[in-house]
Amino acid sequence: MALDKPYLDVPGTIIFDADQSRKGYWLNQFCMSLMKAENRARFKADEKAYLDEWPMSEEQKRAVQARDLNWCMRTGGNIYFLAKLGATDGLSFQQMAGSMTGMTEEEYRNMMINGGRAIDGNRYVGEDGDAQEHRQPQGGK
Amino acid sequence: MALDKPYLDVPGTIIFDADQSRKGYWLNQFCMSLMKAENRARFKADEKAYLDEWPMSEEQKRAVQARDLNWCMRTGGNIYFLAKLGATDGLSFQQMAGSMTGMTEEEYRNMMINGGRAIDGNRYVGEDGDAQEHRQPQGGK
Amino acid sequence: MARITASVYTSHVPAIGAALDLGKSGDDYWKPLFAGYDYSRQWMKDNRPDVIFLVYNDHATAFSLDMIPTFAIGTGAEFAIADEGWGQRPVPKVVGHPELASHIAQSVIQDDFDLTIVNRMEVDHGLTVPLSLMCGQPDAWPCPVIPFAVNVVQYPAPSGRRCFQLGQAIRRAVESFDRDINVQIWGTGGMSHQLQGPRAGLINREWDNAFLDQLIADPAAAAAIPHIDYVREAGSEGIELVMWLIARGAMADVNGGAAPTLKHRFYHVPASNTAVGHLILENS
Amino acid sequence: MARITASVYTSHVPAIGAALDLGKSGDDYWKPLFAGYDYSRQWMKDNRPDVIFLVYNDHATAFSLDMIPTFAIGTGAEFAIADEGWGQRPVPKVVGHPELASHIAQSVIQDDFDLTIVNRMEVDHGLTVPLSLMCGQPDAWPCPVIPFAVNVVQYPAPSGRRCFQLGQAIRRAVESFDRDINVQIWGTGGMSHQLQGPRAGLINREWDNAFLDQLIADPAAAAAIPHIDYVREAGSEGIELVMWLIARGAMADVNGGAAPTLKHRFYHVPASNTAVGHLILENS
Ligand SMILES: [Fe+3]
Ligand SMILES: [Fe+3]
Repeated sequence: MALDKPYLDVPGTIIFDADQSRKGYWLNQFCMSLMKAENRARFKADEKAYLDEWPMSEEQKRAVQARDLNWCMRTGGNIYFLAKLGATDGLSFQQMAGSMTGMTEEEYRNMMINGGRAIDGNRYVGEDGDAQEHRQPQGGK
Repeated sequence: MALDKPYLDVPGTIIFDADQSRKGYWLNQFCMSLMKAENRARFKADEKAYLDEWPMSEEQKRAVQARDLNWCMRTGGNIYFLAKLGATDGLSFQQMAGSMTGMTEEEYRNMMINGGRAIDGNRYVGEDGDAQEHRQPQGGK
Repeated sequence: MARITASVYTSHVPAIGAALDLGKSGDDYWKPLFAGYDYSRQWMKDNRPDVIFLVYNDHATAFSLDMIPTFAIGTGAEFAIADEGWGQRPVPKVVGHPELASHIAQSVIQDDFDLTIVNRMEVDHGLTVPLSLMCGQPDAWPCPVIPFAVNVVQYPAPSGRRCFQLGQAIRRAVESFDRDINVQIWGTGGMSHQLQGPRAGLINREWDNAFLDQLIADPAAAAAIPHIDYVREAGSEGIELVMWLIARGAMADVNGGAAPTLKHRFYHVPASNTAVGHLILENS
Repeated sequence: MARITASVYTSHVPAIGAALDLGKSGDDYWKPLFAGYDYSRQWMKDNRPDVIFLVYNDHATAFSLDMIPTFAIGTGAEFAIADEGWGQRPVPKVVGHPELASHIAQSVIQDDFDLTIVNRMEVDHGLTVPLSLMCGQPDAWPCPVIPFAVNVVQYPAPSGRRCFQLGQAIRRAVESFDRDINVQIWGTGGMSHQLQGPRAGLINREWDNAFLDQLIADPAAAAAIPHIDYVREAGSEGIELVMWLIARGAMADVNGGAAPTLKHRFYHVPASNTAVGHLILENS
C-alpha cells in the first residue's frame, strides 16, 4: 500500500487509518445507526434482520453477533463507532475495552484501579510486555 | 459587527458572509430541499403550505413567493441556493441572473452576447456604471 | 512513482452541460464555445491519464449550510451525479480512486492542510461540466476522478496563496505514491462572472486575459491577488478562479522544474452569464 | 477588545459523566476524582467567562465516516446533546456564540487554517463532560460555548505543531473581536488511555506528568512531539492530547507575553480506562 504507516510496530493496537476506514465503512455506519433508540430496539428484536439491511460482509456480521470487538476491529471497526454497539447492550466503555484484553471484567477493573497496564515491554512489537501476542490468550490483535 | 468586511464598497453586490448566512439559514435550507423531485412537486402544489413547514421569516416567504431574487438575497439568500428555486420553475441561470438587473430577459441576453456588463464605473460604489444604485430601476441591491 | 503530467483549467458553467445534454451544441450560440474544446477532446484521447484530480467547488449541492468545509477531498469509490433542481444530468457516474485520494489526504494533512475527508457525496455541474467539455459524451468517463471541493460559497474562500501552496503539497503527495501512474490535475470555475444583484452579467475581458497570462508565466504573482480584487474585477463569482491556483501550484516549475508547455489557450464570451477561459499546460 | 483570560485542560472520560448523572460521584471509586475538581468549580464561579471556546473531539457522534473534518468550528446558535447509545445525558443544551465563532472562523481561515464551518451538530461527552467537571450540575451552563472539534478518529490527526499554531491564530482572532469580553479556551481529551485491543488499559503515569510539566513550561517543545510518540507512550487514544496544544497556543506567553500562572494541577488514575489530567492556567 501507498500509505506510510509508522505505527505498525506498536503491539496489540490497530490504528484506524484510511485502509481500515475503507474496510470498515459499513460496519461503522451500522454502529452509528444505533444512536437512535428505535434502531436499537429494532436491532435487539432481530439482530440478523437488522444487520442484513446493511451492505456489510458476512464476516463483519458474525463478528458483531459474536460481540467480539477484536474481531470487529480486524474487519475495519473503530472503537468509537463500536461503542454504540456496546452501549446498546448496556455495557460501559470499561467493559468494552476489557473484553478485548483476554482478562475477566474484574481482572481488568482491578488492573485499572492498580494504575493500569504498564508501558514497559508494550512499546514495540517483540518486547515482552503483557499486551504482546505471545502473552495474550487470544493472540496479538 | 465584528467581522471585517472589505467588500461593502462593490456596487450591486451582496457578499454571502457569516452574517448573511445566519440571516438566510432557513431560506437557503428550504431552497436545498428542492433538489428532491417529490419536494418540488409538493412545493408547486401548494407553495404556502410547503413554505410554512420551514422556520423562515414571513418576509422571506413573501420574497420567495414573489420570486424576487434581490429581495431573497437581502434576507440572506445565496444565489447557489436560490438557483434551486429557479430550477423548480424551469428557469435557466441566465434568466435568474437577468431577473435581478432590472432588464428584460432579452435585454440581458443581448448584453451578454455583446460582451457582458462593462466593468468601468462598476468597481466602486459611487461611480457612474450601470450597476450603480442611481442607474437601476429597482435601486442598488 | 506517480507523476503529474499536465494541468487543465476550464470554466464549468451549468448551461454548457445543459447545451450538451439537450443536443444544442451545434447551435449558433454554442458552436464557437465547443469549437474551443475540439483540440482538448483530441488531446484527452492522446494523453489519457490514469487519474484526474479535479478541483472544483460545490454549488450548495453536497454541502448545505450545516457543514461548509474549506477543502474537501473525495476518498470514496464512486460519486453519484446530483439533481440540482433540473433533474440529474445524463452523464456517467464518477468512479473515484480511494487509494490515491487517501494517500494524498494523509500526506497533505501531515503537511498542515486541514482537509475534510469525504466518503459520500453527490457531485454537481462544477465537476461534471469540465468532464463533458474535455471528454464529450462517453458511456463512461475515461479514468477515475478524485473530486476536490473548495468552499467559495460562504465568505471567506481560502486565499489564492493558500490554494497555490496546497497545489505544491498535492504534487509532493502524488510523487510519493508508489505506483507508476499518470495524474492530471484540473482547476475549474471562473472566469469573470457575477450571478447576483444589479451587477449580474459583469464580464472583464482584460482582467481575465491578464490573469491567464500571469497564471501561465508568473503563477506566484497570480497567487498574490487578494480576494477583493477577484470580486471587484471579475464579479462576485469570479472568486472561483482561486481554484485554478491549486492546479497551477502542482506543476513542476513551481518547485524548480522546467516551465510547462502551453498546449492550448481559449477564451470566449459568453456562456450564459459567464466568460469561459481554458488552458492546457503540460509538464515537460 | 476581547481577550483570552485563561486556559483549562481536562480529560473528558464518558464514565465521569455517567457517574455524575447517576449520582455516584460520592462513591469511593469516584470521590478522589471529583475532589480534584473542587478547586476548579469554585474558580469557575469566581472567574466566570463570557464565552468558553471548547476544543474537543467528536467520538463518531456528529461526524460519521461520510465526512471527517480535521478542524470544525460550531457557529450555530445552539447545539443539542447527543444520544451516544446510552440515551441523552441529562445536561443543559449548549448555547453557542455565533458572532464570535464566525469572527474567529473568518479570521483563522484568512490566516491559512482550513476550517469546516458547522451550523448544526449534536455534541457528545467530549464537550459535555468537561463542562460538568468544571460547572457541576447547573440548570444552564454559565455562558455560551463555541464547540471546536478536532479529528482524532481517523489517522492522521493534525500534528501537535499545527494545533499549537492554530491556538496562536485563535488568540489573534479573539483579540481582534471588537467587544469587551472575557474568553476562556479549554483543551480536552487524554491523558494516557487505550480503548482497544490487547493493549487496552495502558496508563503511562511518568509520560503524562512529563507532558504536563512541558505543556506548562515549554509548550513549543510539547508541540514538537510526533504523532507516533503519543500512540506508543500514551496509548492509541492518548493522541487526544494534541487538542491541549490548541488551548496552550492561545496563551499570552507564546506571543511574547508573561508566563501564565498555574492555578491548579491534578492527576488521577483511573477513571474507567483513562488517566485523568487537569490544569488551569491564567494569563496575568
Ligand atoms: Fe461555479
Ligand atoms: Fe475522548
